[in-house]
Amino acid sequence: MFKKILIANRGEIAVRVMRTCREMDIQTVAVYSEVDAAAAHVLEADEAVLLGESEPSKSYLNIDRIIDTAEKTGADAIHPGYGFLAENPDFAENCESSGINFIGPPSHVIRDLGNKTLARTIMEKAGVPVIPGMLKATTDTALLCQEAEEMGYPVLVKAVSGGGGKGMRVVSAREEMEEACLSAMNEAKKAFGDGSLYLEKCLESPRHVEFQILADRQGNAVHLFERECSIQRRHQKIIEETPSPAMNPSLRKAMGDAAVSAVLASGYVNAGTVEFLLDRSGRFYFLEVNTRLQVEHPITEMTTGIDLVRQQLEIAAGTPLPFKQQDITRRGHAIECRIYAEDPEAGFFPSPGLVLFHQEPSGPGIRNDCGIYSGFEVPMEYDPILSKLVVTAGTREAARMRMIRALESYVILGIRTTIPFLIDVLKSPEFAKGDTYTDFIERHFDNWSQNMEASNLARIAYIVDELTASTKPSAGLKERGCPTPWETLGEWRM
Amino acid sequence: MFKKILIANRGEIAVRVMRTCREMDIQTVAVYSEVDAAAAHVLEADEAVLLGESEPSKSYLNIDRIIDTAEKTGADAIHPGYGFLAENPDFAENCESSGINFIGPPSHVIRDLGNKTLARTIMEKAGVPVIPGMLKATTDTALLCQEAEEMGYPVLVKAVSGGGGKGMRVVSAREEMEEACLSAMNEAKKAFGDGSLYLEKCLESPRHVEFQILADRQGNAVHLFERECSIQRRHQKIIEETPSPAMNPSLRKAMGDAAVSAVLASGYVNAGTVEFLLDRSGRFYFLEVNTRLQVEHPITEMTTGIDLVRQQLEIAAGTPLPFKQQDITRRGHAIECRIYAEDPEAGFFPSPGLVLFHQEPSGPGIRNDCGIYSGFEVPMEYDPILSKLVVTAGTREAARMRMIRALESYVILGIRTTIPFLIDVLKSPEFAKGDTYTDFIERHFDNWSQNMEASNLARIAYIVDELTASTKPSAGLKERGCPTPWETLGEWRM
Amino acid sequence: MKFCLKIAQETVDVDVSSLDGKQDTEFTIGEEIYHVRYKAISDSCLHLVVDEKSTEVFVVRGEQEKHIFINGQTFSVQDDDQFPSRPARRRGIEQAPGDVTPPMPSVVVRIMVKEGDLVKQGQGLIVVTAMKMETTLKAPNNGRVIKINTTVDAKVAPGDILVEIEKEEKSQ
Amino acid sequence: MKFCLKIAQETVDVDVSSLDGKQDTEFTIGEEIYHVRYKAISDSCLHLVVDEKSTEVFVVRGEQEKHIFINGQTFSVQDDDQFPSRPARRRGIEQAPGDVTPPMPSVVVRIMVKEGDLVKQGQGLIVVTAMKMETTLKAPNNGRVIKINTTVDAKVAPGDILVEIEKEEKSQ
Repeated sequence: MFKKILIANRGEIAVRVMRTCREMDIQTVAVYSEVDAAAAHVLEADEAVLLGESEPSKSYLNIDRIIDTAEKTGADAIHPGYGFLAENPDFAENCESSGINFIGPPSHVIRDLGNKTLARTIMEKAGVPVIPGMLKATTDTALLCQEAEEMGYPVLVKAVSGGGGKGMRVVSAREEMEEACLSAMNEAKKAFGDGSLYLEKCLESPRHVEFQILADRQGNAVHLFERECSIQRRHQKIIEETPSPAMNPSLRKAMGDAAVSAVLASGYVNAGTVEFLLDRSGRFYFLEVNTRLQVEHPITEMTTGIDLVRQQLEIAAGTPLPFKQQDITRRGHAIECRIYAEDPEAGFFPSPGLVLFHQEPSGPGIRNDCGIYSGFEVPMEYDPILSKLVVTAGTREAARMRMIRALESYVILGIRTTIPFLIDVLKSPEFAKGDTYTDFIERHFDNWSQNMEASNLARIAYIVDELTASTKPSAGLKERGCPTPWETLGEWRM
Repeated sequence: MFKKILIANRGEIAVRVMRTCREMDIQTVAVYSEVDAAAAHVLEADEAVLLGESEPSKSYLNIDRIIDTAEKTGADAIHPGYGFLAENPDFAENCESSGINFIGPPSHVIRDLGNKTLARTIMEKAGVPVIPGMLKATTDTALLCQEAEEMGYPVLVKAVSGGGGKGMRVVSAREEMEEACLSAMNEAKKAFGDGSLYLEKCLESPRHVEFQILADRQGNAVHLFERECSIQRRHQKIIEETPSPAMNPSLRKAMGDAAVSAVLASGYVNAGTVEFLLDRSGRFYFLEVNTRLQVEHPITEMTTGIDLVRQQLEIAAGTPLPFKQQDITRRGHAIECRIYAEDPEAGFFPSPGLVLFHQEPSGPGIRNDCGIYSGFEVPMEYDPILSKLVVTAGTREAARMRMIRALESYVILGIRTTIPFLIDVLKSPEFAKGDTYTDFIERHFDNWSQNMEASNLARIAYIVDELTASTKPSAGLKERGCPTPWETLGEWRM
Repeated sequence: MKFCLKIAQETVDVDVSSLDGKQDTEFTIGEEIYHVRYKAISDSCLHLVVDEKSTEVFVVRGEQEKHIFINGQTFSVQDDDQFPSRPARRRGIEQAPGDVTPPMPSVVVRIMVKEGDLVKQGQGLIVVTAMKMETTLKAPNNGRVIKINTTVDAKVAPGDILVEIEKEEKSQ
Repeated sequence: MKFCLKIAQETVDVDVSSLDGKQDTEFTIGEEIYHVRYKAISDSCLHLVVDEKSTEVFVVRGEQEKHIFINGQTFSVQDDDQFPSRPARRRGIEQAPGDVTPPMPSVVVRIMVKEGDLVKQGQGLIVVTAMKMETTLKAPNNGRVIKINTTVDAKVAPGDILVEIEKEEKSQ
């Protein structure tokens, strides 16, 4: 096994990877940007090395600097987390040629699967159902319009090297098509350096269902069941759960088999996720393979009892998988809520800034993978994810109630977060029934604002805070017999 | 289901029960003593009622006052937690006659099983192996000495209404017998109002292995596998785990069957624990039945996925068990460490007082059932348990490493705790091997003191704390350009 | 004692009186009367018993308001006696008409106008980015750009006036 | 700068010098030299990098010492410059010979002697209880009880002198 691992990431995912490393007696190296000198992952690591300025390209995306740091600190492997360089084939290739173990699939697999149309071709050959659409990308707008015409609207315009909703447009009518192509091309070119687009048939309010897979270097591959991630905003998942409320044993078997076929067909090694769309008639379609640890991996860990990061390290070190498909069981239900630094009342604007107070929920069946603390300044340079709150319980309903309790006791003050919004989603009858489709948020929570029922209680709290100010620890060791607030405040508040 | 439950307890167990209540949409009533006005369980509840003075007899043991409070607040059930009135048959009977649901077994079962010699008789009749010993208690010292002679030393002198090691003595030679009986009698009389003693054969360094059971009102009973609790100090458990390192499938089957027989023989209803001693040859002996939720119940919850408090409430409300024995599965390994307010370097003296700082460990597979917070004054009137740190992982070794990591990141400052001691126990080769017997602590950790390797680091930390004092949030909003500590401290520190 | 507290633009009078000179109090808010007992648990945590219902709330002081947490909801509460009005720095709701300020701490990506330009209401002026999300700041009204106070790559915060626009009668 | 710090009765000199006038420092403790960089994370939390090994430590100030947490271990560190010696209130290790003080905050359960009694070293004098555990306080030496400063049910704390015993030559 590795002796020392560099984690080429920040925040909650870097912390989470380090925890498993520590449990395996592996030393950890954190890397960080200037603005992250006091970030949680720096505090958690055994060593921490400054990469450079806060801009991602000068720090967390700086391949040379990261490989150089791994060599200087004597790290024998690099874990990329998710985001940043996790799905960058050049980074993986650089690791390979530097003799550093990249904890993820081989670079050529990342490259193949990162090309959306090539990935579609691989899957089609392996017999995995794909969404009707083009198998070759193009920058020719006229060709795209013609294909759309044949396919029939609505269509999905997608960037061949896309991700995170960037370079993606839903087009429901002919007259919007040309402009949508141009703007998607622009966005994709800027984000990924490649403006090529392709089309897919647009399904009507499908579910997003994905399968976690593990594949070792010996050619064994298994899936660890599905996750449903239909609750999304602008193609960003915000709530994930397992099992999917839409699943039955035969559909699970068919989709699981397809996921394993997808993995074997692409020569995949390490942990990955095969994403599908599931339509209302129970047909499913390959969407893409995420060639990394997924943000929502904890719900699979909590229901299967398998530490996915440990499996990633074991596979990267050459160990064969310790279980076969039939050995993997699942128990109970798990839900994850992503806690973002966003203001849900103001169009989910980012809300970076100083965390004045932070208190995590605790209790049976609760896990919080967290990258912040009281006094941490959430930087504006990176993703707005603060933490991932995960619960598990015996049934979906028990897990839902547990998540509500956990969210209601998760205190973050100073910046805006999505917590109050998430509570209302969890409490909604549609979520309770499991009616979760990718258009859930726009359909049910389009113009959400916080319930103001407790505002009088907030006013009372404000005043009680005034009345008790002198008695608090921060007021210092006061003399006994000091006047009550009724005496001191009373004079000027008539 | 109940609408409102009064929890007749305090601290972590009261908080833990309330959490399940909230997840079941049941209102909670906390009761508290004067010293506990700001205790964690008071903050967690929907309502809180002062019982009286801090002395247990005037508050948490005050049966009339508690029943009166349940009636006044409209609670339709009482959960007793563990300790205090949990195994008091008079309290259960009072609830029954007041029409309040006591969440636990019927009072007559508590009474029968609380009488150790009657319990032994019931078990013997049901074919459950009991430790060779007397079936009738007595206060006749001469008779006890004569029985000991026949049984052969060492013998165990036990109070018929004992518990928690009180009124219990190990006697290894004839000349100590009389005095041991007299002092045990005194202690038992004082603690339980009954000085009657009986003898049991004393096994040589056995393991303590217990089975969690659930029995419903319809006559169904199941076990939820074993817990090993051999790591004890003065007959108080400090570390528990499941599975037991000593267990194999046939032994587990035999002991599980015996536990269920014990339950059925006594007319048991609700959750309970059947305790056994397991000798080195694999023979097991009935010890006693704990007629309540056990302190260490979380390790069973984490490995079986079953919420025991929820099951307690369902059973008390008349719901039949939702599973049969063959439906109950277990996965992975779980360990619990009890965090006590005790000074392990000073003979485990209690260490009540102000918690200056408290930060819980977090991450995958960690649960902390906790009754304290930063700024809480741990009262001297009650049990020294502060929290129960529980971990689960795929294997015993992974769980052990996870527990070490969790303990190493559990910050409690201001009072002494057992954390550094627990770390050393977890790290010991004997614990790692699973060589866990009831004499583990006295054999391997008799005169423990904290490793001082990090003391220079502590000195560095002291000084850095001085150097940074002016830059901290508590120093207030300072003007920019203030002198560095090198300038301000330097003058008088030459 | 009287307080005058604002939450989400709604200012309400609150009257407080102690029933025992200590922690047993009565709050009058509009038509509602609340019986409240309280206890400070720590610097940031209060225990309130309002009409016998027990609640743990968290309160911290921000720049111009207190941030209050109650069962997963957060409230920003302002008291003009305590926090005298300053140039609004939040969400741009209260800035002078014609002033353009970012809704969040961010970095300027593009400036799409120059001083002297005539702009139409809703026209994009400046693109800022934070946390990988770009937002276009738009003209609040028709008018002429009289001043641009920022540059590309500058770090800006709510309340910073990035562009000043003078309403011009003739452009309407 | 020099500090003189005591942990568990062992006092050691520490010399600190800044290498850059800021957070890059060298600590000399006995024969050992440590290169240390540091950063205050919060009121109670420090990040130390000691010889390139990163550690998060927690420090809070007690009455006469600082309590320091490092990887699950806690240390009480005293600096006589900062905390001038006061009557010892901890563990009774340093009280005057002949004075009997409880090892922990506790309640007096029984008083087994009266003023004027002659006692032998190790003889039980007072039983106190805390957290359901009884402890017998014993005579530190042979002598005569000259004063009893407590009563049954009294709350007592370390440093409170419960019984004073005068050494008597004749009783030795």
